Amino acid sequence: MKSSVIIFPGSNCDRDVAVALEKMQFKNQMVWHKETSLPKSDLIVIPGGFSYGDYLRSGAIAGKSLIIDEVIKAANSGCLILGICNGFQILTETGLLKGTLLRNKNLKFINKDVNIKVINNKTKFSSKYKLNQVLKINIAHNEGNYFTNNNHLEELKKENLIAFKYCDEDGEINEQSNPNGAKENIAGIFNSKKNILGMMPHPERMIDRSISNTDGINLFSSLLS
Amino acid sequence: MSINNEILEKHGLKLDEYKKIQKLLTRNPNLLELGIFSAMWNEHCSYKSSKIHLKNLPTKGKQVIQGPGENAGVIDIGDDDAIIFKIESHNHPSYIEPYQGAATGVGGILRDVFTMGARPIALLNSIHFGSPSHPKTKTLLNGVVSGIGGYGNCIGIPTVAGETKFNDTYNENILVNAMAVGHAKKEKIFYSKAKGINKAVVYVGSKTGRDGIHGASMASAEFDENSEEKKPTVQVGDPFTEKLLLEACLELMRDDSIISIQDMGAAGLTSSSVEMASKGSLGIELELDKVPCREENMTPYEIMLSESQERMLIILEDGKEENARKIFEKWDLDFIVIGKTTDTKNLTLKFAGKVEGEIPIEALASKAPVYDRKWTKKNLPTKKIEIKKLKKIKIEDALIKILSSPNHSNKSWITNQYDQMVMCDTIQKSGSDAAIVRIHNKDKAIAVSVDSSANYCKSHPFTGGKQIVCENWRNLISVGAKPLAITNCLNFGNPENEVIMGEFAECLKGIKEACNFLNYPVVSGNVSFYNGTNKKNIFPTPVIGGVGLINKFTKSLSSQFKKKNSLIILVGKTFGHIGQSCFLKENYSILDGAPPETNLVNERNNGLTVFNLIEQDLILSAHDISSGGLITALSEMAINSLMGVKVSKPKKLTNFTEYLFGEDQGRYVIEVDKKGQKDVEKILKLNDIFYEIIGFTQKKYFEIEGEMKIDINDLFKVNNQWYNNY
Amino acid sequence: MKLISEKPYRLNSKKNKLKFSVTVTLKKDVLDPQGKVVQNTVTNLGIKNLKSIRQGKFFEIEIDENDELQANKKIEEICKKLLVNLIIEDYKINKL
Amino acid sequence: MKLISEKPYRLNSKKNKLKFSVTVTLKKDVLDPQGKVVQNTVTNLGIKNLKSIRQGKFFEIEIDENDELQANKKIEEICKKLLVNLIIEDYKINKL
Ligand SMILES: Nc1ncnc2c1ncn2[C@@H]1O[C@H](COP(=O)(O)OP(=O)(O)O)[C@@H](O)[C@H]1O
Ligand SMILES: [Mg+2]
Repeated sequence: MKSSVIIFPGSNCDRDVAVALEKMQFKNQMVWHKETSLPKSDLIVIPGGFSYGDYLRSGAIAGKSLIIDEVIKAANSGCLILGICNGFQILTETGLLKGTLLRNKNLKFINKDVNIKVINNKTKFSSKYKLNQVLKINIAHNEGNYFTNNNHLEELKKENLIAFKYCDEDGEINEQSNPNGAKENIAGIFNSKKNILGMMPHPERMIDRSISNTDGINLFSSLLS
Repeated sequence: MSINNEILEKHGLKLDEYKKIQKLLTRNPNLLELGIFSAMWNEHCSYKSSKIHLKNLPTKGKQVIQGPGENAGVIDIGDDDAIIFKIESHNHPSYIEPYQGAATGVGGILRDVFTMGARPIALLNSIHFGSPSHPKTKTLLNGVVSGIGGYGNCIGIPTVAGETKFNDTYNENILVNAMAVGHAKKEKIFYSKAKGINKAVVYVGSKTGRDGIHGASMASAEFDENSEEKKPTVQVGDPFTEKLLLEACLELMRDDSIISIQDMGAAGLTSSSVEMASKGSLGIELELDKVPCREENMTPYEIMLSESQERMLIILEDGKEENARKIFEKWDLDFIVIGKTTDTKNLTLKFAGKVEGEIPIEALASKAPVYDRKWTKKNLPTKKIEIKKLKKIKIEDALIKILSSPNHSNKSWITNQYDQMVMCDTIQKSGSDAAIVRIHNKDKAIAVSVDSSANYCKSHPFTGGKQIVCENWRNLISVGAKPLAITNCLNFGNPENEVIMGEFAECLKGIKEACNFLNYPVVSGNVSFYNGTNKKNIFPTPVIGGVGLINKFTKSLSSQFKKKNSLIILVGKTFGHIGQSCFLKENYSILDGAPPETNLVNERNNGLTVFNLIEQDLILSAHDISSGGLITALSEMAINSLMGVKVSKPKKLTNFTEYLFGEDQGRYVIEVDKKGQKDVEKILKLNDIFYEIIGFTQKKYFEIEGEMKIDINDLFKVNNQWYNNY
Repeated sequence: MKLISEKPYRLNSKKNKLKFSVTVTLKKDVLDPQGKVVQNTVTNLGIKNLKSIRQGKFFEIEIDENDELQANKKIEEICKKLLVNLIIEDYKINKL
Repeated sequence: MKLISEKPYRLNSKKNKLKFSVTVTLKKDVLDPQGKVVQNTVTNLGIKNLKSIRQGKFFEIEIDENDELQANKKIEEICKKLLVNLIIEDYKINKL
């Protein structure tokens, strides 16, 4: 399986994602944002970081970069796209995913391990997880407070497009287990064709027991199968 | 324009210093030249008050590749790997504008490390604030923490460790020290020494603005009439640009284009160009009208003294310019040849073709003033505090007082604002004795920690200086690392005051003695004097940043209890020293007595033995005992693991309170599996280590025989509430 | 009479709705990293003749107060105490 | 002669200086976490009668253009293409 990781000047999880992909036996390539064409890929990853310092709005400026047009084309022709953290923010700025990510409700950067629940495991990104499985995954962001209008929220629910929700250790989804104020504890969503996933938590940080746990592995292995 | 007293004063130059300038130049300097002298001769750049004392520090060792004198220190960690690290203060800017001050502090220290060819892999910080009840403290704390996070998170380097302390002494002068640690290949280390004549001097990075120009208000008044707009301004950091600069520099460093490279830190273009030329015994000529400027009509004076961030100076090999330019353009950064090296040994400054200033390099560097300031020695306080004469207090209450105090409360309110995991090599985050960061793609890791003990140092600087090096060393040992070398940030008051100068000299002697004994050399550092206001100086606060090596990171250790029913062993002898202790401070507001003495022989012996036990996989968890004594150390281990412990009363005992809260040095708590007891005791005995088996781990309760029993969750709450309620 | 009674009436009805805007901008010589990046991006988007963009903050504040002067004072206070970092920023208050 | 030569010069110098402000605010139904926190903080500072604070962005844009209409169009374009996220934000352009 071939993957590409897009590097913006301020990306800083690009290496981490590449390590994860290679560990999972993807044939991975790094793609600089000024490129005007993408190598043939089954999966495109937009990694975390601060693409352009997160100035203006996080992800806004990356959303105007040259390579993004290619990503949109690939997405429309069915290529799998994974946006993690800043990557999720960029995907919303390009319109590939609906909604937006506002400042965390406490206005502070948050880095910690949180629990998330698998809401839909019938997608190419999540088939190796069990439904309602509780994962422990690291988050690290300033703007992870997912917001969308009520129509879209209904659509997300009706079409089963919510990928993950923040929860507590026991899978309880409530306000205390919502780290950033995201609407209905949403931590990640799909587009309607389910070939695009945007998520705030960092699965690439959870593939190595010596630094964390291995709860992120199944996301990558789902993609492989 | 003639130079008068007022102008000298605004440049921080004394009259006899001015006379020395006239003599070195054999003429009067013009204003530009005076500004340059003032920047190079001030305390921050010249180390004029500290130099003769710093000279005595041990800086050598088998592990040292580069000691003090370069942008950062370099040590050998085996194979072809080197670690490059340094700590630096940003105290005054952070007090004026906490967010930007702290952020640019982080940015500055990162540049010192990647200038030498290292990819930064960890950030640390030591931050000291005034009393929490002081009206400014909360704003300063918030600003500093988000500034440190704002910069480190954005550039994508994990902030993995640090210390946060509150003490009235910093009410008017907080301390913000930032440390950066980088990894490089041994044969790919870059230095600032210029070589060769007629080599291109290249300016890269951000544009130059009127940021932080010393004495600029005065200077601009001299330059033109409508000067009110040209107020000196605070430096604003741009971590995004720094990230570009980092990547561009590392990319250029892959081949051999660079002769010499130097970041523009304090005194900007001035100190960077002088330093490169001085080290290479060369001259340097700059055409200042080529410097990319952010503002219109910037003068040579402003350009030379600007402290705009995210800039570097590079001397390139012939024929490498085009390739280098391509790299910087790829990263959208300015790349401009602004001058060349010369054989004149002068700093020559041109603007629009005209020479605006010319100063012999050595007048700015090696001939800068050096002072042997008067200092007085402080005697060891003799006052003994008798605990029996104090109001009786229950052990449980005393412990809770300590665990809920600002200084001992859990710091996750702070550390959750730092990305600790980016780069995916953080084996151990902050919260234990030292953070552990893996060398990418290798089995080995480094352990890092920063420490200080201002109260000890105030009470008796020599003992305090010695103690803090040992505490730092102990912190690295506790996680299973072999301590290799340190960097130090010496935060002191006004050196023109004999008592303060004495604190400095004595602290340094203490540091020296400990470093020598432990083979723990100083490879880099920074001095920050004049901390304080209106004759009120801060407590002497040397901050030690240590780096240790863990050959196999799988052997590293945390301070969390691992399993029920294992033995708790106290390594090292307990006398119950409570002078200057946290017990007295938090419970009686007493800050008195002598600090605990550190016996270096025991320190080394105990430490190396614990290290040995860890290497042999005989220890489940370990924690050094410091502020708050044995009981505090035990409760920290319990709280972090949510596992209980039961401690029994020792048989021979004078005073149980002193035993539990005393801050005797050189001690560790270790958790040992019962199966390993024999082996552990054998090794301890073999090495003549004093130890006591004091109890065992258990479920749920933190228990001291006959004194207290408290649910571990309650203890956790006590320890976790302060920041959230502040 | 009418005139006299009308005035206080109007003031009263306004009482619950004094609205101000505050714009906070970086002082002239202070680096504006955001503005810089935005400006480059606009230029890259092909928009010509752009001279400069500087970014600041904007606040809309409603206050329950019938005396405009009094309200203005309060806004000043909020600005100085919280909204504005006087060391690097300037601000302007406007009644809406 | 002097006067005549001075006028075009002045015009010319003005040409390069059309200046606009843009304020960008969150739409009414969008949660404003910043505004909310700021509002709480102000209340905690003891300032009474505050009804609401909403936070937005402010831009000062200078453009090299002598036709105001033309310039305005460009600013519109910049807003739509970059400065504003039309899904959640409204904007207002003012000539300065
Ligand atoms: N306390 C100290 N101990 C050892 N070396 C020091 C100390 N203070 C400064 N140095 C060394 O002096 C040199 C100059 O320091 P400094 O001016 O802080 O560097 P920079 O110009 O990079 O900011 C550095 O090599 C630094 O490591
Ligand atoms: Mg330096």
